[in-house]
Amino acid sequence: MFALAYEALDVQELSGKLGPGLDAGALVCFEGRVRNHHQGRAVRGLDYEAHEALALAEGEKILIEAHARFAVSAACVHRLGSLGLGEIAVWVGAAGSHREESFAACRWVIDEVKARVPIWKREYYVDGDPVWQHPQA
Amino acid sequence: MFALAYEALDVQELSGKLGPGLDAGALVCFEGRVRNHHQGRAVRGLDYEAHEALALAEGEKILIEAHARFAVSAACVHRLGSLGLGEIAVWVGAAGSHREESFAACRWVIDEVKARVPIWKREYYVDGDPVWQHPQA
Amino acid sequence: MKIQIRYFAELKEQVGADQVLHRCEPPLTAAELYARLRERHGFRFDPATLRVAINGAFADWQSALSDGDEVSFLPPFSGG
Amino acid sequence: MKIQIRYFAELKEQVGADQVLHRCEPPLTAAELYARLRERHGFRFDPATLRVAINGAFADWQSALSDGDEVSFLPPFSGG
Repeated sequence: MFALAYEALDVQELSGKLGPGLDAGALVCFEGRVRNHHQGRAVRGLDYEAHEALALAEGEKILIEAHARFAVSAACVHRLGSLGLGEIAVWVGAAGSHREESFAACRWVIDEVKARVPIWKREYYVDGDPVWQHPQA
Repeated sequence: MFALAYEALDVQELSGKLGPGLDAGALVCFEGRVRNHHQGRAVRGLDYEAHEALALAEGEKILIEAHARFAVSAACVHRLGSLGLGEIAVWVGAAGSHREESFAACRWVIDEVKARVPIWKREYYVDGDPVWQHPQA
Repeated sequence: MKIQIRYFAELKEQVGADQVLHRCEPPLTAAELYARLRERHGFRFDPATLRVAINGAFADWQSALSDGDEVSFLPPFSGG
Repeated sequence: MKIQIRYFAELKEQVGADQVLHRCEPPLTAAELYARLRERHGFRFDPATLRVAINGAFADWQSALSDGDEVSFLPPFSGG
Protein backbone atom coordinates (compact mmCIF):
# COMPACT_ATOMS: atom_id res chain seq x y z
CA MET A 1 0.00 0.00 0.00
CA PHE A 2 1.48 3.32 -1.13
CA ALA A 3 -0.48 6.42 -0.14
CA LEU A 4 -0.26 10.20 -0.10
CA ALA A 5 -1.67 11.99 2.94
CA TYR A 6 -2.62 15.59 3.66
CA GLU A 7 -3.06 14.94 7.38
CA ALA A 8 -0.58 13.96 10.11
CA LEU A 9 0.37 10.27 9.93
CA ASP A 10 -0.83 7.85 12.59
CA VAL A 11 2.11 5.48 12.77
CA GLN A 12 0.36 2.98 15.01
CA GLU A 13 -2.51 2.73 12.54
CA LEU A 14 -0.13 2.37 9.60
CA SER A 15 1.81 -0.33 11.37
CA GLY A 16 -1.46 -2.14 12.05
CA LYS A 17 -2.59 -1.87 8.43
CA LEU A 18 0.69 -3.40 7.32
CA GLY A 19 -0.61 -6.21 9.49
CA PRO A 20 2.47 -8.34 9.93
CA GLY A 21 1.11 -11.87 9.80
CA LEU A 22 1.99 -14.51 12.33
CA ASP A 23 4.78 -15.73 10.07
CA ALA A 24 6.45 -12.30 10.16
CA GLY A 25 9.19 -12.20 12.77
CA ALA A 26 10.66 -8.81 11.94
CA LEU A 27 9.09 -5.44 11.29
CA VAL A 28 11.36 -2.53 10.37
CA CYS A 29 9.90 0.97 10.15
CA PHE A 30 11.43 4.19 8.92
CA GLU A 31 10.13 7.66 9.74
CA GLY A 32 11.52 10.67 7.94
CA ARG A 33 10.88 13.78 10.01
CA VAL A 34 11.10 17.48 9.31
CA ARG A 35 14.46 18.62 10.67
CA ASN A 36 15.22 22.10 11.98
CA HIS A 37 18.33 22.40 9.85
CA HIS A 38 19.48 21.65 6.30
CA GLN A 39 22.89 22.40 4.80
CA GLY A 40 23.64 24.85 7.57
CA ARG A 41 20.37 26.79 7.35
CA ALA A 42 17.78 26.98 10.11
CA VAL A 43 14.56 25.46 8.74
CA ARG A 44 11.13 26.37 10.15
CA GLY A 45 8.93 24.08 8.05
CA LEU A 46 8.24 22.81 4.56
CA ASP A 47 5.72 22.06 1.85
CA TYR A 48 5.53 18.90 -0.22
CA GLU A 49 3.80 18.67 -3.56
CA ALA A 50 3.48 15.75 -5.96
CA HIS A 51 2.34 14.70 -9.38
CA GLU A 52 -0.21 12.67 -7.49
CA ALA A 53 -1.35 10.13 -10.09
CA LEU A 54 2.21 9.38 -11.14
CA ALA A 55 3.46 9.31 -7.55
CA LEU A 56 0.81 6.78 -6.55
CA ALA A 57 1.55 4.56 -9.55
CA GLU A 58 5.33 4.69 -9.09
CA GLY A 59 5.08 4.22 -5.32
CA GLU A 60 2.93 1.12 -5.77
CA LYS A 61 5.40 -0.21 -8.31
CA ILE A 62 8.25 0.16 -5.80
CA LEU A 63 6.32 -1.80 -3.17
CA ILE A 64 5.56 -4.60 -5.63
CA GLU A 65 9.25 -4.73 -6.55
CA ALA A 66 10.18 -4.82 -2.85
CA HIS A 67 7.90 -7.80 -2.34
CA ALA A 68 9.47 -9.62 -5.28
CA ARG A 69 13.06 -8.80 -4.22
CA PHE A 70 12.87 -9.31 -0.47
CA ALA A 71 9.75 -11.45 0.16
CA VAL A 72 8.37 -8.87 2.59
CA SER A 73 5.12 -6.96 2.94
CA ALA A 74 5.96 -3.29 2.57
CA ALA A 75 3.95 -0.09 2.86
CA CYS A 76 4.73 3.59 2.48
CA VAL A 77 2.87 6.82 3.09
CA HIS A 78 4.18 10.25 2.13
CA ARG A 79 2.78 13.53 3.43
CA LEU A 80 1.84 16.40 1.12
CA GLY A 81 1.05 20.00 2.00
CA SER A 82 2.54 22.06 4.82
CA LEU A 83 4.54 20.39 7.57
CA GLY A 84 5.96 21.80 10.78
CA LEU A 85 9.20 20.82 12.51
CA GLY A 86 9.20 17.31 13.89
CA GLU A 87 6.28 16.13 11.76
CA ILE A 88 6.58 12.81 9.96
CA ALA A 89 7.09 13.43 6.24
CA VAL A 90 7.34 9.81 5.15
CA TRP A 91 6.77 6.43 6.75
CA VAL A 92 7.96 3.07 5.44
CA GLY A 93 7.24 -0.31 7.02
CA ALA A 94 8.58 -3.70 5.95
CA ALA A 95 7.54 -6.97 7.59
CA GLY A 96 9.32 -10.23 6.80
CA SER A 97 10.31 -13.51 8.35
CA HIS A 98 13.74 -12.33 9.50
CA ARG A 99 15.46 -9.05 10.27
CA GLU A 100 17.95 -9.32 7.42
CA GLU A 101 15.36 -8.91 4.64
CA SER A 102 13.14 -6.53 6.61
CA PHE A 103 16.01 -4.07 7.16
CA ALA A 104 17.16 -4.41 3.54
CA ALA A 105 13.65 -3.91 2.16
CA CYS A 106 12.83 -0.90 4.36
CA ARG A 107 16.07 0.79 3.37
CA TRP A 108 15.57 -0.06 -0.30
CA VAL A 109 12.01 1.30 -0.35
CA ILE A 110 12.91 4.69 1.16
CA ASP A 111 15.87 5.03 -1.22
CA GLU A 112 13.71 4.17 -4.24
CA VAL A 113 10.89 6.47 -3.13
CA LYS A 114 13.31 9.38 -2.86
CA ALA A 115 14.82 8.60 -6.28
CA ARG A 116 11.75 7.64 -8.30
CA VAL A 117 8.57 9.20 -6.91
CA PRO A 118 7.65 12.67 -8.25
CA ILE A 119 7.42 14.57 -4.97
CA TRP A 120 9.06 17.92 -4.26
CA LYS A 121 9.97 19.72 -1.08
CA ARG A 122 10.00 23.46 -0.54
CA GLU A 123 11.94 24.55 2.52
CA TYR A 124 11.00 27.57 4.62
CA TYR A 125 13.85 29.14 6.56
CA VAL A 126 14.09 31.24 9.68
CA ASP A 127 15.85 33.85 7.48
CA GLY A 128 15.23 34.37 3.77
CA ASP A 129 12.90 33.11 1.04
CA PRO A 130 11.65 29.55 0.72
CA VAL A 131 13.48 27.35 -1.80
CA TRP A 132 12.25 24.37 -3.83
CA GLN A 133 14.69 21.51 -3.39
CA HIS A 134 16.02 19.93 -6.60
CA PRO A 135 19.09 18.14 -5.38
CA GLN A 136 20.40 16.54 -8.58
CA ALA A 137 19.86 19.56 -10.83
CA MET B 1 17.27 3.55 27.69
CA PHE B 2 17.44 -0.26 27.86
CA ALA B 3 14.57 -1.94 29.69
CA LEU B 4 13.08 -5.34 30.39
CA ALA B 5 9.28 -5.61 30.40
CA TYR B 6 6.84 -8.21 31.66
CA GLU B 7 3.87 -6.56 29.93
CA ALA B 8 3.02 -6.02 26.26
CA LEU B 9 5.07 -3.22 24.69
CA ASP B 10 3.40 0.05 23.71
CA VAL B 11 5.40 0.96 20.64
CA GLN B 12 3.90 4.44 20.30
CA GLU B 13 4.87 5.24 23.88
CA LEU B 14 8.38 3.86 23.37
CA SER B 15 8.82 5.86 20.21
CA GLY B 16 7.69 8.96 22.09
CA LYS B 17 10.09 8.32 24.97
CA LEU B 18 12.95 8.06 22.50
CA GLY B 19 11.77 11.58 21.75
CA PRO B 20 13.57 12.30 18.51
CA GLY B 21 14.53 15.95 18.81
CA LEU B 22 13.89 18.50 16.12
CA ASP B 23 17.37 17.89 14.71
CA ALA B 24 16.56 14.20 14.14
CA GLY B 25 15.48 13.61 10.57
CA ALA B 26 15.35 9.83 10.61
CA LEU B 27 13.87 7.34 13.06
CA VAL B 28 14.34 3.63 12.37
CA CYS B 29 12.50 1.09 14.52
CA PHE B 30 12.81 -2.66 14.69
CA GLU B 31 10.18 -4.97 16.17
CA GLY B 32 10.98 -8.63 16.66
CA ARG B 33 7.75 -10.60 16.86
CA VAL B 34 6.88 -14.11 17.93
CA ARG B 35 6.64 -16.16 14.73
CA ASN B 36 4.44 -19.20 14.26
CA HIS B 37 7.29 -21.26 12.88
CA HIS B 38 10.97 -21.94 13.59
CA GLN B 39 13.24 -24.36 11.74
CA GLY B 40 10.26 -26.15 10.26
CA ARG B 41 8.34 -26.58 13.54
CA ALA B 42 4.96 -25.00 14.27
CA VAL B 43 5.43 -22.70 17.28
CA ARG B 44 2.57 -21.74 19.59
CA GLY B 45 4.34 -19.34 21.94
CA LEU B 46 7.43 -18.80 24.00
CA ASP B 47 8.97 -17.75 27.30
CA TYR B 48 11.89 -15.40 27.78
CA GLU B 49 14.05 -15.31 30.87
CA ALA B 50 17.09 -13.19 31.68
CA HIS B 51 19.87 -12.64 34.15
CA GLU B 52 18.15 -9.34 34.78
CA ALA B 53 20.86 -7.26 36.47
CA LEU B 54 23.45 -8.33 33.91
CA ALA B 55 21.03 -7.90 30.99
CA LEU B 56 20.20 -4.34 32.05
CA ALA B 57 23.86 -3.42 32.47
CA GLU B 58 24.94 -4.97 29.16
CA GLY B 59 21.95 -3.53 27.28
CA GLU B 60 22.73 -0.03 28.56
CA LYS B 61 26.35 -0.50 27.52
CA ILE B 62 25.27 -1.37 23.97
CA LEU B 63 23.15 1.78 23.72
CA ILE B 64 26.01 3.97 24.95
CA GLU B 65 28.29 2.34 22.37
CA ALA B 66 25.66 2.94 19.67
CA HIS B 67 25.56 6.62 20.57
CA ALA B 68 29.34 6.87 20.35
CA ARG B 69 29.56 4.92 17.05
CA PHE B 70 26.62 6.37 15.14
CA ALA B 71 25.74 9.68 16.86
CA VAL B 72 22.14 8.56 17.34
CA SER B 73 19.78 8.30 20.29
CA ALA B 74 18.90 4.64 20.67
CA ALA B 75 16.55 2.71 22.94
CA CYS B 76 15.66 -0.95 23.37
CA VAL B 77 13.08 -2.87 25.37
CA HIS B 78 12.99 -6.67 25.62
CA ARG B 79 10.02 -8.66 26.88
CA LEU B 80 10.35 -11.36 29.51
CA GLY B 81 7.85 -13.99 30.57
CA SER B 82 5.27 -15.74 28.37
CA LEU B 83 4.50 -14.41 24.90
CA GLY B 84 1.85 -15.45 22.41
CA LEU B 85 2.13 -15.49 18.62
CA GLY B 86 2.44 -12.05 17.05
CA GLU B 87 3.52 -10.35 20.29
CA ILE B 88 6.48 -7.99 20.18
CA ALA B 89 9.47 -9.64 21.85
CA VAL B 90 11.95 -6.84 21.35
CA TRP B 91 11.80 -3.24 20.16
CA VAL B 92 14.73 -1.08 19.07
CA GLY B 93 14.53 2.56 18.02
CA ALA B 94 17.34 4.74 16.66
CA ALA B 95 16.92 8.44 15.88
CA GLY B 96 19.61 10.39 14.04
CA SER B 97 20.09 13.23 11.63
CA HIS B 98 20.01 11.06 8.50
CA ARG B 99 18.73 7.66 7.50
CA GLU B 100 22.18 6.19 6.88
CA GLU B 101 23.25 6.23 10.51
CA SER B 102 19.78 5.51 11.90
CA PHE B 103 19.46 2.30 9.85
CA ALA B 104 23.01 1.27 10.70
CA ALA B 105 22.55 1.94 14.42
CA CYS B 106 19.19 0.15 14.67
CA ARG B 107 20.60 -2.91 12.93
CA TRP B 108 23.75 -2.84 15.04
CA VAL B 109 21.83 -2.60 18.31
CA ILE B 110 19.55 -5.58 17.61
CA ASP B 111 22.54 -7.67 16.49
CA GLU B 112 24.52 -6.76 19.63
CA VAL B 113 21.53 -7.35 21.92
CA LYS B 114 21.08 -10.83 20.49
CA ALA B 115 24.78 -11.60 20.83
CA ARG B 116 25.63 -10.00 24.17
CA VAL B 117 22.58 -9.73 26.44
CA PRO B 118 21.89 -12.72 28.72
CA ILE B 119 18.33 -13.51 27.66
CA TRP B 120 17.01 -16.95 26.75
CA LYS B 121 14.03 -18.14 24.78
CA ARG B 122 12.06 -21.31 25.35
CA GLU B 123 9.86 -22.32 22.44
CA TYR B 124 6.53 -24.09 22.83
CA TYR B 125 5.44 -26.16 19.86
CA VAL B 126 2.11 -27.35 18.54
CA ASP B 127 3.53 -30.88 18.86
CA GLY B 128 6.12 -32.00 21.41
CA ASP B 129 7.94 -30.61 24.43
CA PRO B 130 9.19 -27.04 24.79
CA VAL B 131 12.88 -26.48 24.07
CA TRP B 132 15.28 -23.85 25.43
CA GLN B 133 17.07 -22.22 22.52
CA HIS B 134 20.86 -22.16 22.70
CA PRO B 135 21.83 -21.54 19.11
CA GLN B 136 25.63 -21.47 19.32
CA ALA B 137 25.98 -24.45 21.63
CA MET C 1 -2.76 20.68 -31.80
CA LYS C 2 -3.41 21.51 -28.15
CA ILE C 3 -1.05 20.26 -25.43
CA GLN C 4 -1.87 20.63 -21.74
CA ILE C 5 1.39 21.40 -19.96
CA ARG C 6 1.79 20.77 -16.23
CA TYR C 7 4.56 22.40 -14.22
CA PHE C 8 5.76 21.44 -10.75
CA ALA C 9 7.83 22.93 -7.93
CA GLU C 10 10.41 25.46 -9.15
CA LEU C 11 9.13 25.32 -12.75
CA LYS C 12 5.60 26.08 -11.54
CA GLU C 13 6.89 28.94 -9.43
CA GLN C 14 8.86 30.35 -12.35
CA VAL C 15 5.99 30.13 -14.85
CA GLY C 16 3.47 31.32 -12.26
CA ALA C 17 0.97 28.59 -13.20
CA ASP C 18 0.66 24.85 -12.71
CA GLN C 19 -1.19 24.18 -15.98
CA VAL C 20 -0.89 25.95 -19.33
CA LEU C 21 -2.65 25.09 -22.60
CA HIS C 22 -0.09 25.22 -25.41
CA ARG C 23 -1.00 25.39 -29.13
CA CYS C 24 1.53 24.05 -31.59
CA GLU C 25 1.94 22.22 -34.89
CA PRO C 26 2.87 18.55 -35.18
CA PRO C 27 5.26 16.84 -35.49
CA LEU C 28 6.71 17.79 -32.10
CA THR C 29 8.59 15.70 -29.53
CA ALA C 30 8.56 16.27 -25.77
CA ALA C 31 12.22 17.31 -26.03
CA GLU C 32 11.45 19.90 -28.70
CA LEU C 33 8.55 21.27 -26.66
CA TYR C 34 10.73 21.60 -23.54
CA ALA C 35 13.51 23.32 -25.54
CA ARG C 36 10.99 25.85 -26.84
CA LEU C 37 9.56 26.53 -23.36
CA ARG C 38 13.00 26.65 -21.78
CA GLU C 39 14.01 29.37 -24.21
CA ARG C 40 10.84 31.34 -23.50
CA HIS C 41 11.00 31.08 -19.67
CA GLY C 42 14.73 30.67 -19.10
CA PHE C 43 14.39 27.41 -17.14
CA ARG C 44 17.69 26.49 -15.52
CA PHE C 45 17.16 22.74 -15.81
CA ASP C 46 19.01 20.81 -18.46
CA PRO C 47 16.60 18.18 -19.87
CA ALA C 48 19.06 15.47 -18.75
CA THR C 49 18.14 16.33 -15.15
CA LEU C 50 14.37 16.38 -15.77
CA ARG C 51 11.86 13.60 -16.32
CA VAL C 52 8.88 13.98 -18.60
CA ALA C 53 5.48 12.32 -18.20
CA ILE C 54 2.86 12.09 -20.92
CA ASN C 55 -0.74 11.44 -19.90
CA GLY C 56 0.29 10.46 -16.39
CA ALA C 57 3.09 8.00 -17.24
CA PHE C 58 6.85 8.48 -17.43
CA ALA C 59 7.77 8.90 -21.09
CA ASP C 60 10.75 9.18 -23.39
CA TRP C 61 11.91 12.65 -24.36
CA GLN C 62 11.77 11.57 -28.02
CA SER C 63 8.05 10.67 -27.82
CA ALA C 64 5.98 12.44 -30.50
CA LEU C 65 3.15 14.45 -28.99
CA SER C 66 -0.47 14.14 -30.10
CA ASP C 67 -3.37 16.53 -29.90
CA GLY C 68 -4.87 16.54 -26.40
CA ASP C 69 -1.78 15.13 -24.66
CA GLU C 70 -1.00 16.19 -21.11
CA VAL C 71 2.75 16.74 -20.73
CA SER C 72 4.31 17.08 -17.26
CA PHE C 73 7.83 18.44 -16.78
CA LEU C 74 9.23 16.96 -13.59
CA PRO C 75 12.24 18.66 -12.01
CA PRO C 76 14.58 16.56 -9.84
CA PHE C 77 12.61 14.91 -7.03
CA SER C 78 13.08 15.77 -3.38
CA GLY C 79 10.55 13.67 -1.52
CA GLY C 80 11.37 11.69 1.60
CA MET D 1 33.74 -21.32 51.37
CA LYS D 2 30.15 -20.90 50.20
CA ILE D 3 29.36 -20.12 46.58
CA GLN D 4 25.86 -19.20 45.42
CA ILE D 5 25.38 -20.76 41.99
CA ARG D 6 22.74 -19.43 39.57
CA TYR D 7 21.54 -21.49 36.65
CA PHE D 8 19.57 -20.29 33.63
CA ALA D 9 17.46 -21.75 30.83
CA GLU D 10 18.45 -25.33 29.94
CA LEU D 11 20.93 -25.57 32.84
CA LYS D 12 18.23 -24.49 35.29
CA GLU D 13 15.85 -27.03 33.81
CA GLN D 14 18.43 -29.80 34.03
CA VAL D 15 19.43 -29.05 37.64
CA GLY D 16 15.82 -28.41 38.64
CA ALA D 17 16.71 -25.23 40.55
CA ASP D 18 17.74 -21.70 39.64
CA GLN D 19 19.95 -21.18 42.70
CA VAL D 20 22.08 -23.67 44.61
CA LEU D 21 24.41 -23.01 47.55
CA HIS D 22 27.68 -24.85 46.94
CA ARG D 23 30.31 -25.54 49.64
CA CYS D 24 33.89 -26.03 48.52
CA GLU D 25 37.50 -25.41 49.46
CA PRO D 26 39.62 -22.62 48.00
CA PRO D 27 41.53 -22.17 45.77
CA LEU D 28 38.93 -22.74 43.04
CA THR D 29 38.42 -21.04 39.69
CA ALA D 30 35.08 -20.59 37.90
CA ALA D 31 36.33 -23.07 35.27
CA GLU D 32 37.14 -25.69 37.91
CA LEU D 33 33.75 -25.21 39.55
CA TYR D 34 31.93 -25.62 36.23
CA ALA D 35 33.96 -28.75 35.39
CA ARG D 36 32.99 -30.27 38.70
CA LEU D 37 29.28 -29.44 38.25
CA ARG D 38 29.32 -30.56 34.63
CA GLU D 39 30.58 -33.96 35.70
CA ARG D 40 27.94 -34.23 38.42
CA HIS D 41 24.96 -33.12 36.24
CA GLY D 42 26.14 -34.14 32.78
CA PHE D 43 25.76 -30.66 31.28
CA ARG D 44 26.11 -30.79 27.50
CA PHE D 45 27.70 -27.34 27.20
CA ASP D 46 31.41 -27.06 26.62
CA PRO D 47 32.68 -24.11 28.71
CA ALA D 48 33.87 -22.45 25.46
CA THR D 49 30.19 -21.96 24.54
CA LEU D 50 29.19 -20.59 27.99
CA ARG D 51 29.78 -17.26 29.66
CA VAL D 52 30.30 -16.94 33.39
CA ALA D 53 29.32 -14.00 35.58
CA ILE D 54 30.59 -13.38 39.09
CA ASN D 55 28.60 -11.10 41.38
CA GLY D 56 26.53 -9.79 38.46
CA ALA D 57 29.35 -8.97 36.01
CA PHE D 58 30.82 -10.98 33.15
CA ALA D 59 33.99 -12.64 34.38
CA ASP D 60 36.94 -14.66 33.20
CA TRP D 61 36.76 -18.43 33.58
CA GLN D 62 40.14 -18.33 35.32
CA SER D 63 38.88 -15.98 38.06
CA ALA D 64 39.52 -17.33 41.56
CA LEU D 65 36.33 -17.60 43.59
CA SER D 66 35.94 -16.13 47.08
CA ASP D 67 33.64 -16.99 49.92
CA GLY D 68 30.18 -15.53 49.32
CA ASP D 69 30.54 -15.11 45.56
CA GLU D 70 27.52 -15.48 43.33
CA VAL D 71 28.47 -17.40 40.18
CA SER D 72 26.12 -17.49 37.17
CA PHE D 73 26.56 -19.99 34.37
CA LEU D 74 25.12 -18.47 31.20
CA PRO D 75 24.32 -20.80 28.31
CA PRO D 76 24.35 -19.37 24.76
CA PHE D 77 21.94 -16.44 24.55
CA SER D 78 18.77 -16.50 22.47
CA GLY D 79 17.09 -13.16 23.05
CA GLY D 80 15.67 -11.00 20.28
